[in-house]
Amino acid sequence: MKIGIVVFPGTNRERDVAQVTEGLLGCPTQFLWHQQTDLSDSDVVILPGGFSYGDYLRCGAVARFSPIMQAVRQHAERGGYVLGICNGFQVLTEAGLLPGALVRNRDLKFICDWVHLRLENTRSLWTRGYHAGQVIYVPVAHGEGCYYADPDTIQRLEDNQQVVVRYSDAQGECPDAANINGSLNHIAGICNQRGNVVGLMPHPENACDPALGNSDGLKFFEGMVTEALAFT
Amino acid sequence: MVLASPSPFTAEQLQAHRLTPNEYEQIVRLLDRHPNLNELGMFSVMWSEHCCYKNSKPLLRNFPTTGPKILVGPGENAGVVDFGDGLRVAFKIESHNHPSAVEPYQGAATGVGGILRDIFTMGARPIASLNALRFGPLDNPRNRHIFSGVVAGISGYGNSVGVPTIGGEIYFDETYSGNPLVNAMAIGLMETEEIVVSGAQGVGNPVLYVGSTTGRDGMGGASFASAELTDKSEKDRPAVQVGDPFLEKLLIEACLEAFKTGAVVAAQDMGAAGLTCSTSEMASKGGVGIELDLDIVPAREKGMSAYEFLLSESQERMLFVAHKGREDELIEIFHRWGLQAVVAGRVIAQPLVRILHKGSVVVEVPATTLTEEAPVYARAVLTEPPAYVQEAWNWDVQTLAQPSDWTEVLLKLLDSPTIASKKWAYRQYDCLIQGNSLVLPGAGDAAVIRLQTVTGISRGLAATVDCNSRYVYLDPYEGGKAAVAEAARNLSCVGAEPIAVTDNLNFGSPEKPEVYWQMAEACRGISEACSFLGTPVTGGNVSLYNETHGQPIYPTPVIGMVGILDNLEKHCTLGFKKVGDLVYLLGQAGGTLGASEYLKVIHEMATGRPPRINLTQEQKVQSTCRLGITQDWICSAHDIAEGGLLVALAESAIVGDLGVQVEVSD
Amino acid sequence: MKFRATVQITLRPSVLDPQGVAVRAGLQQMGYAQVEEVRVGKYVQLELEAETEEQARQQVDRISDQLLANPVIENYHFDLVAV
Amino acid sequence: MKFRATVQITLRPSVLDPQGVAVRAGLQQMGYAQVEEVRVGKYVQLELEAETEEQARQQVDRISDQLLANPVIENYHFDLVAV
Repeated sequence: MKIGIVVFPGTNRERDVAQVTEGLLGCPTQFLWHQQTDLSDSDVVILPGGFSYGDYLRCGAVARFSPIMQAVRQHAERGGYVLGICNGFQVLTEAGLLPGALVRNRDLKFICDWVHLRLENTRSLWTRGYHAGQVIYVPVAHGEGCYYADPDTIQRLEDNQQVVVRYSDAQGECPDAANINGSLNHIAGICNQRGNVVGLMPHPENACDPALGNSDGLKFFEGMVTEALAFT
Repeated sequence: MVLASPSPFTAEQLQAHRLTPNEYEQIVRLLDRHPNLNELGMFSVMWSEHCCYKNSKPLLRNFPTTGPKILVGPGENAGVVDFGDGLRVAFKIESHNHPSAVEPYQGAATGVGGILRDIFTMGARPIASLNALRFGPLDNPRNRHIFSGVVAGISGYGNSVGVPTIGGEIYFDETYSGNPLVNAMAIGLMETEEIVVSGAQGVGNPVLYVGSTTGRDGMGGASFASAELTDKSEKDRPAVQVGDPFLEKLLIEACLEAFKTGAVVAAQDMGAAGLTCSTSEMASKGGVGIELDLDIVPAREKGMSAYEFLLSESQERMLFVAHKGREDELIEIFHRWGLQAVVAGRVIAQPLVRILHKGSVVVEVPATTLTEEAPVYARAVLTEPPAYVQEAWNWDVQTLAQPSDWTEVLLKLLDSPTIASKKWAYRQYDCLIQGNSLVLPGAGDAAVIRLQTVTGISRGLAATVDCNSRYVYLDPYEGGKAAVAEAARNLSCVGAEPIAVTDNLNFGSPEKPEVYWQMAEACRGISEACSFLGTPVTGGNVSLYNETHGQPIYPTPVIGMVGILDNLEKHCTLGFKKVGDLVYLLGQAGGTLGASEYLKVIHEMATGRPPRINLTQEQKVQSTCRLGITQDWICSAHDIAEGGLLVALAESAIVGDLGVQVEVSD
Repeated sequence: MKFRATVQITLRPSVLDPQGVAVRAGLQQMGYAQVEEVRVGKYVQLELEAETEEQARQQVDRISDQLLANPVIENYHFDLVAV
Repeated sequence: MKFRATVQITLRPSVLDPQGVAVRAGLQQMGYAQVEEVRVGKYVQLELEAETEEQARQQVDRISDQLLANPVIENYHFDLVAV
């Protein structure tokens, strides 16, 4: 399973992801510069965290028009796997590959903190290692992470089980106090109808290395390795 | 011999340029002629305390600056320390106090941007930043506005540029009401074979201007009378620069890529006073000259005068000297990253700074006159402590009423902003990016991040910034020692061996005898403690004239210190871990209530003599603590600081989510 | 011909506008109780070359729709003047 | 009487506008080469009660100067209509 990590000017968490995919899991990983248009060499495309184009105007607003995004759209349409983390999720919604939008956090401040997430859809490549309802403890680091979509879209996401993870408390409940940024329905991550494109605001890649104290996020990436075995 | 011809400048112009009459005379003697207006502007900035340390140089001379692990000491853009196995760490601290009072967000943001450039200009990738902040009391809306703006600025810039903000300290006291302190510290890991120096070399080598375009920003507020600027109305000339973290992130990647080609001879960040400072310092450090043509410098605005070009403080700009013939190779790299890059001049044999504009020479002065020959003021130091100190030392603890309710006292202390949790602030900082953060803000007395060698060896780097300015105010000598001792203690509490210091000396006006006495005594204490504890000073920053309506702030010599953890698993945090664990006090109990937070918060008094530091005892306590951590005897360690033993116990209990029972025998 | 467009981008009424809420709270605190409603958005000023005003309008409209505003959460409206 | 004010807040001309620079680069990448200059600022819409238009104007001016704009680096201008 070959991993391609997209780098826009302003992306700044590409190495954090590579430390997991290649460092911990040994998957061949390469960085894809935003002007590239050929993704044939990557089975999985990851859009990592950062401030693409400085996040000026809107997070991901300018990145969406980079040459590589056309190739990412085609990769997704062919059924290829795409993961958008934080800024990557924002770019995917701006590009229309995922519904809705990420707006400013409810209390107007950047938040870097650890949160509980409840796994909702465990059929995707990324959440296959967890069981539905499982609660994991991973960090968030964003200023515009409040998920918004019109009521019909929200209804469709819930009906098709396209919500992948929700902000919850340690017991897996979803009181308002656990809604860290005001997202509708506590949504922290969603997938497209087909399930091959996933976007989430939290950073599982910063909770993988046991040497740093917490590895709840490692299973998130291990799905790719088991999938690779299924391929060979 | 002073020239017979009259000076072309009025007294107001000199005053606006913060040059005294005899400083002007010294310029005339050095040049053997009157300077023109552009040259006067350059001398005004290069002879400011910020650039030449004219008041503090005599006091800094006795800092210890060498040691087995010190690769680069004071004089370069940042200090560099050897962490073993090829790991070389660059670090430095710098202040942006005055701009942050004018525009808190941009003042703090550009402070972070500036200190990061000092790191990567050495060839190091920035891997962490810390900040030491001081504000007036939070019940005043103006102070709240400055505090929230500064935190948002550090968050906005640091998070976007992708460097984790892993630690720091925040104090609140009336003394900072009109004059907040924003000191930013940055740490980097060398990525180039050779450490990049700033001295220009090789006559004929091209001088490259790289990074952002140049505008008129940062001119309005600086020490320039409006007469010198073109007819731009005041409304259009902002006093503060606006930072662009997105462009800085590109600059980091482009510069590191450029350094690795080996085509760069020297590099320097355009910090305070941009082109003036970089051209003169690079020339004088290399013993050569630099000729630069302003017509080639990419400008953001039309019709800028030479004066404005030379003194503009636009952000995110660097000056390089490249090997002749390899400049295009470098220009290609910067253009690929979407950045400006032009050959704006060349290295010349005569040790001059020669600036061309619109085809004519507008500046031609020997470089060393700007950098080395600035005046140095060795002022007399008071032989007796000033009246306020003597009065404080006579304070008698017996006059103090015993509190009736100790619980009430503890709750009041824990509720005072200087002691209370700083999570409201550090929750806005991304402390996890780059994936190497181990001890996070609030978890330990110092921050710890992982360093990894190419061969897979991992080691810990611990960092902290510390200073109790009330101690320094009431006894500068002991206060200076205490700041160094506390920084070392915080590193030892996470299991790290203290290695080296960078300092940010924030003081009032040196022209006031009591302030100069505070400076001299604090520096004496700092150098004694640094020598004894084996933590040499590798550089730093001096910020003077921190006053409001003539009232100087408390003397605040902030100490930034880094330490080594050979074994990453053997690190320690401050929260209690298990029920039944025993609590030990290392070192003597007791001491004094003089200058304590208890006196300030409960009795609203800032008086008494602060505790005296016994450095031998300090060394023993710290090495015992470090040994205990490596032997796994110790599972949590916390330094006793503001609020004393009572608050330290409470903090360890709160962070550990456990209780503690202690008997105190008389 | 040179034109200057001023584009005003506002959040759709259905989208929570925390900035507007915060500004209104700030104004009330400062004693401006009579301010009832506050909405905060973006303001973009463009200078562009175009043959005719009509062409300029089309350009600005496409730019606003494609980049400047996100139709999921924002509305836009612009004015155009020849310079 | 009810009034609606639209306040446009822009960075001072000689202040670096990183957003404007990034948006212009994005537009050029999308093929809109004829866009020469982009400045991005804030847009605030207020609804307020006031006896007279004159009084409403004074209120909005003071509000803009004290809270909405940062006089150190921003200029503002506003329009007012009765609702």
